[in-house]
Amino acid sequence: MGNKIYRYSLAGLSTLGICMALYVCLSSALLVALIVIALAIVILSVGERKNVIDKVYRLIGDNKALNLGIIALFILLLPFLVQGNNYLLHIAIMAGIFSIVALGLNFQIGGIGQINFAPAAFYGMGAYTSAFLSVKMGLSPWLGTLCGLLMAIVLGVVVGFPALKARGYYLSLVTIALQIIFTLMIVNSPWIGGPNGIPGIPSYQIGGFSFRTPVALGGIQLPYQVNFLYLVYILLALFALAANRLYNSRVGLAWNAIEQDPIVAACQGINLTNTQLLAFCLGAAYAGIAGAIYGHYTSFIGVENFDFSQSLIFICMVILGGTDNVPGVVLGAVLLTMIDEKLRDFSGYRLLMYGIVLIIILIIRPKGLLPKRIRVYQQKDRSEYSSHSAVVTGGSR
Amino acid sequence: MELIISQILNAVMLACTYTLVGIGFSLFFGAMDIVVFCLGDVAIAGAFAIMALSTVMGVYASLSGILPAPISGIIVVFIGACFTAGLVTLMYRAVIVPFEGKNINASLLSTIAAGIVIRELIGLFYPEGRNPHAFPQLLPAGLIGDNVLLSWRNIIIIAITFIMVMLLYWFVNRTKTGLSIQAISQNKEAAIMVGINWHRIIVITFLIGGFLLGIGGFLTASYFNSLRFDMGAMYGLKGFCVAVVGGLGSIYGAIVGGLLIAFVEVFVTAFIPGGTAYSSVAAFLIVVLFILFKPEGILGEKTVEKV
Amino acid sequence: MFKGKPIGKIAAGLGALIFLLGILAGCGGGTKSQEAPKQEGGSQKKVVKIAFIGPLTGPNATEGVGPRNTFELAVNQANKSGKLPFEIKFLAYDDASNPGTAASVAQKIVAEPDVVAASGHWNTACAEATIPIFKAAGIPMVIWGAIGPSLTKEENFPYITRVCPTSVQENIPLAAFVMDQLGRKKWALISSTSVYGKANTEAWQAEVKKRSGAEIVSLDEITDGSTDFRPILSKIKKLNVDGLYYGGNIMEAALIRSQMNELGMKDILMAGISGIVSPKFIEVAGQAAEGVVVTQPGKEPKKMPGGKEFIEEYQKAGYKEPYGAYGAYAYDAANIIITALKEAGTDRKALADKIGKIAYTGLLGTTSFDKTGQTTNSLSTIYVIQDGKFVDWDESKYKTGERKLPGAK
Amino acid sequence: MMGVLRTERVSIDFGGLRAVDNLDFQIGDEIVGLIGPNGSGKTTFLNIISGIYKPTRGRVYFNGEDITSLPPHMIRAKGIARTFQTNRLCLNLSILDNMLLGLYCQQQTTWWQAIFMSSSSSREIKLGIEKSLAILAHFNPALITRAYEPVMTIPLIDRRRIEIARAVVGDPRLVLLDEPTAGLNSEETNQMINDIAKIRRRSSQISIIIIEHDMTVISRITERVVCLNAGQKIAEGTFSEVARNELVRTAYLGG
Repeated sequence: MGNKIYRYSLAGLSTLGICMALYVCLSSALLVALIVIALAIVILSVGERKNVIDKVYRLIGDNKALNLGIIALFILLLPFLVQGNNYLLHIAIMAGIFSIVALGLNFQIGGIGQINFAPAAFYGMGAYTSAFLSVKMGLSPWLGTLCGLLMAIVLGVVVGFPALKARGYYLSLVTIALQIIFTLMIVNSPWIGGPNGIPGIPSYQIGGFSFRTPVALGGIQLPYQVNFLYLVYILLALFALAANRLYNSRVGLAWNAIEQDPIVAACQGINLTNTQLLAFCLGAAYAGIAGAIYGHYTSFIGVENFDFSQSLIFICMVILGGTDNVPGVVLGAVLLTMIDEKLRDFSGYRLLMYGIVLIIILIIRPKGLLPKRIRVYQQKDRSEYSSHSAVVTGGSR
Repeated sequence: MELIISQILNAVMLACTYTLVGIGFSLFFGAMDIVVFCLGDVAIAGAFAIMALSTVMGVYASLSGILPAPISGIIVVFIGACFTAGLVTLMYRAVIVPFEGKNINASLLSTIAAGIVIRELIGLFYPEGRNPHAFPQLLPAGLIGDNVLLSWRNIIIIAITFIMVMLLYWFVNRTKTGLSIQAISQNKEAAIMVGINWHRIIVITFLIGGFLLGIGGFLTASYFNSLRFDMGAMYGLKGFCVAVVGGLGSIYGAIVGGLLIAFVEVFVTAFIPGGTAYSSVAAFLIVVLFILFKPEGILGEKTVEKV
Repeated sequence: MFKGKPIGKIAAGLGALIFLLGILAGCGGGTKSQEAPKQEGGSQKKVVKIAFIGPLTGPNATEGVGPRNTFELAVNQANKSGKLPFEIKFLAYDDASNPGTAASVAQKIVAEPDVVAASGHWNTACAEATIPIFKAAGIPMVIWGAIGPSLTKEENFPYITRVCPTSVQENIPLAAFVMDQLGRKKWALISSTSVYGKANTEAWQAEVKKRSGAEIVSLDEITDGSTDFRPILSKIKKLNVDGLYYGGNIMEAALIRSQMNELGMKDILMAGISGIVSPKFIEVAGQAAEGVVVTQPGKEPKKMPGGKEFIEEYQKAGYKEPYGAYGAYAYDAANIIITALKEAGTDRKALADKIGKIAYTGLLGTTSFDKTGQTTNSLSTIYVIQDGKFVDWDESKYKTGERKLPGAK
Repeated sequence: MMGVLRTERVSIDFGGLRAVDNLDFQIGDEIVGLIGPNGSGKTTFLNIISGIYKPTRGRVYFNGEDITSLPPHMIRAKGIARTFQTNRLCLNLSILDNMLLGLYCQQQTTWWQAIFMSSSSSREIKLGIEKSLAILAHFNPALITRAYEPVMTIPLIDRRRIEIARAVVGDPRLVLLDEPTAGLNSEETNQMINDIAKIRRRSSQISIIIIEHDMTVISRITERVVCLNAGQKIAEGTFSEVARNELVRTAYLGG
C-alpha cells in the first residue's frame, strides 16, 4: 500500500517536473532554456542507457488521470504564473498551434515515413480559406474554420496523391515543389490579397463575447490571449488524444507497416492508396484547423507565414521531438517555438543559432528527444513480458 | 525571329548556371544515395570566396601585377573552387557522416540546417554580407562583333561548363578512381567486396563535386554580375530539380534537365501573356509531372523494385 | 514489478531535477528583480524604452539595418544632450520581413513594461500584422518605412502614424517628371510581386491612366529573389518603349539595369522609386546605372538644415552600413517620438496625442500628420545617376543638356 | 477435388524476358512444392498470384473467382497470404505488432472508429493479441515472452517462424511460402519442417504452395511437386516422379 502511494506521488512529481521545466524554458532567458534542454537530454540519454526511462514511462502511464490532471492544471494556471504577460502567453499559444500542425505532420513523417515538405501549405490553406470567408463573405469564424479544415483536406489529397507514386527524396522534391507553387499562387492571386495578405480578420465569438476582449479572472485583469490559450490547448488535448488513439489502432499500425515496407504491407491486406491518403488528409485537417485559428487569433495573415521555411520549422519540430511519439512531437513543437522566440534577442544571429542548435540536437539525438517506441496495448500485458529494449534501436530500411 | 533566337540564348545560358549544381546533386546521390540539400549554398559560398580573393583580400590584384590577367583570374577561380571542395568535404564530415546509414530523415534535415548556417555565416561575417554585391568581372565582357546577342563572357561560360562536363566524363570513365565511383554508385556492397576503399572514394567524390560547385557558383555569379548571400537556397533547389528531371545519378542528365527547366522558364516568361509570374510555377510543375510519370528522369536508368 | 533500488534512483534523479529547476527559476526571477531597483533607485533618471522594428535579417535586411542605426543614433544623441528628464533605452527587433515574426515581436514589445512608443516596419505586410497589437496596447507606433496606402486609417489615429509617404504620394512627382516634363509616354512595367512592388505598380498605372497619350505596353511580374530578367527584357526590347518602370528593391533593379545594358537596351530610360536609392544599386549595376532616374521623398539630408551634422554624426558613430534610403525617416521618426516624450511625458495616451498633433522640423522638412496619421510633408526630389552618384536633377549635367538621358531625342 | 487456386496460361514479360511462360497450375487442399533452378520464375509466379505483378497474359482463379486484376490487398482479403524469400518482417515493430498486421484483413476498425469509438477498437486489438499469442505459442512458446520486443533483436529462425505465423494468423485459405528454410542450418531446417507441418495440423483448410531448393524439405512435406524451368512447367507429380524426370535432371544440371 505504501508502495502504491509512493509510486503515485512519484508519477505526479515527474509530471510536475516536466511542467516546471517547460515553464522555466518559457519564462527565462535563452541560456537558461538551453541549459534546461541540455539537462533534459542528459537525463533522457542516461535514463535510456540504464533503462530507467522505461520505468518512468510506465509510471506515468499507470497514473494517467493524475498526470493529465496536473498538466491541465498547469495550463489553467499558466496565465497567472506569467502574471498576465501577453508575450509569454502568445508564445504558449503559438506553441499550441504549432503542436497541432506537428501532430498532423507526424502522421506522414512518423506514420508512413514520408517527409512532407508542404505542411505550411496545409496550414496556409486553412488560414486563407477561413480568413477569406469571414472577411470577404462575412461568414462566422467558426464556420470559416470548418471550411478551412475541408479545404485543407482537399489540398491534402492533392499533395498526398503523388505520395502514392513517389517515395523518399522524390516525394520530398514533389512536396517542396507543391509548397512553392502554393506560395506563388497566393502571391499571384489578388482576390485573396496577393502579397498584401488579409488584414482585419474577425475573431471568434460566443454569444456576444469576442475572444479578443480581455478578461478578469479572480480579480486579476488578464489579456485577451487567455481566451485563445484555453481554446488552443483544449483543441490540442483533443487532437493529441485522437492522434494517440489512431497510433494505437489498426490504422496507426498499418501506417508503420507502409513505412517499413509498402509491398509487405499490401500483402497483409492494407490498401496502400486509401491508407496513405488518409495520413495526408488527417494531417491536412490538423494543420487546416490550426491555420484557421492562427488567422483568427492574429487578425492578419500574409503569405510569408506559410512559406517553405515555415514548413521546415514544422518538420524540425516533428523530427526533433521524436517521430511517431505523440508526447514527443508536442514536446518538440513547444521547445522549438520557445527557442525560436528566445533567439529573437539575438536578431542578426537568430537563424545561424537556429541552424547550429538544430545540427547539435540532431547529432546528439538523431531519433529525437523522445524516440519512437514499441506499442504497448495493455499495461497488464506489459508487466508480464520482459522488455529489454522498448526503444527502437537501429535504422529503418 | 531574332526574339526567338535571343530567348533560346537566354535559356541556354540559364541552363549553364543550373547544370553544374545539378551534376553535384547527381554525383553525391550516385555515390552515397543521399541528397545533400545545401549544395546551392555551398556553390554561392564558393562564389563569395572568389569574390573575397579578388576584392577584399586583394589576391587578384597582386597576382595580376606579375601575371597576365587571364592567368591570375584562373588561379583565383581555382583557389575558390578548391575552397568550395574543402567546404563540401568539411560538411560531409560534420553533417553527413554522423547520420550515415542511420536515419535518412536526420541527414536530410542536417544538410538543410547546414545550408542555413552557411548562408547566415556569409551574411554575418562577409563585409556587408547581407547586401547585394557586384561580382568582380573576371571574364571579359566585350561583345563579339556588333552582334548584341553574343558576348565573350557568355561564350566563355558555355565553354567552361562544357569543359567541366567533359573533364568529369573523362574522369569518371577513364580513370581508376572514376570507375570506382561508378562501381560504388551501381552496387556499394559489391564494390567494397572487390576491394574499393569506400571512404577514400567518397571523399574524392565530395572533393570533385565541391570543385564543380565552386565553378558553378562562379559562373552563375559572373552571368548575373552579382551575388547575394541568400541566392543559394533557390539555386540549390533548382539544381535538385534539374538533377531529378535529367535523371538523378546521370551526368548528361543534368545537362538535359538544365536545358529543359531553363527552356520552360524562359519560354513561359517570353511567350505566354502574363506568364512571367508563373514561370517558376511551370518549372516546378514540370518536376512534379516528371516524378509522377517518369521518376527515373530523362536519362536515368529505370530501377525495377525488387520484390 | 518494481524493485526497491531503481525506484530510489528515479526519485533521487527527479528530486535533483526539480531542485535544479527551482534554482534556475530563481535565477530567471532574479534577473528580473535585479532590474527593478536600478530603475527606481540606481540612477535619478527614469528609464523609458522605445522599440524599433525592421527587417534586420532576411531578404530586405539592407533596408532595415541603416534605419536601425539612424534610429539608435537619434536616441543616443537625445540621451547625451542631457536635456531629457529620463533615460531612453533603445530596443531593436527584427521582423525578418515576415508578418508572423512581426506579430510575435510586437507582442514581445507590448509586454515589456517600460515601452512607451515604437517605430516600425519597412514591409507593409508586417505593419498590417502589428498595427492591431500596438493599437490594442495603446502604444503609439510611428511607421518609418512601410508605404502601403492602407496602413494609416482614421480609426487608428493617433496611435498609428507614418512619416514616410505612401506609394501613391511617392509616384506622383516621378510620373509628373518623366511623363510631363520629359514626355515619355510608352511604358514597360516590371513589377515585383511583393507588397511594395505591387503598390508602386498600381500607383504608376493610375498615373499613366490620368494622362492622355500615355500607355503601358507590357507588364511583367517577378518574384523577389529572381536573378534572370533577360527573357522579359528581350521581349520588351521588341516593343520600342520610351521607358521602363520598376517599382521594387535594389537587387532586382540593379540586375534589370545591368542586364538591359547587356542586351543592348541601354538607351531605354529606366525610372524607379526610393526603394532603389542606395549606393548598392550603382555598385551592382555598374556602368549601366548611368542615366537612371529615381525619386525620393524629402530632400537630400545634406541639403536640409541639420543634415550635414547628421551625416557627420552617423560616420562618427562608426556604423558599417550606409544609412540607406530610409535612414532619414527612421531618424526623424525617433526624434518625433523623443520630442513628444519631452513635452507630453511618458504616459502612452498623452504621448500618442502629442505625436498626432506634432509639427516637427527635421531632415525631411516639417512633418505633421493628417487625421489618418499620414504625413502631410510632400517634399520630394528627382535624382539622376551621374558618374556613379545620385545627383539632384536640378544640379545635374543632364538638366543643362551637357548629357542626354537614355532615349532622348 | 475442386481446385482452390487455378491459373490458366499465365505469362509475364519483363522487357524482352519471359519470366513465366504459359503456366497452367492448380492446387487443392494440399501442399504443393514449387521447384526449379534459380531464375526459373518461381518467385515471379508467387508475385503474380499475390497480385504484386500483373500477368501479361492469362488468368488466375481463386475459389473459382477471377482475381487476375485485383491489387495485392484485395487478394489478401480473399484469403491468400504469403511470406517472402528474404525475410521481410517490419523490423522496427514488435513481434506482436507484426502478428497484428497479419490480422489486419480480418479487422474492421476504421480511422473514424479508432478516434471516436476507441473501446471497440481496443476490444478488437485485444482479441487480436489473444489470437496472435495463441499462434505464436503454437510455433515457439518462447516467443510469447518476447512479444513486445522489436523483431530485429530476434534470431533468424524465429523471424521465419514469425513470418509464417503472420501469414497464417489471419486464417487464409492459401499460404504461399517462399523458401522458408533459406539460410537455416540443418537442425533449424528440421524444426521448420515441423512448423510447416503444424500449420496443416491446425487446419486442413489451409493449402500451401512452397518454393524450396532443399529437396529433403520438398520430399518430406509436399504432396505434389511442380517443377519450373525458364518459366515453363516441365514436370508435375509426386516428388519421386518428378525427381526421376529426365527434363528436371537436365534443367538442374545443365541450367
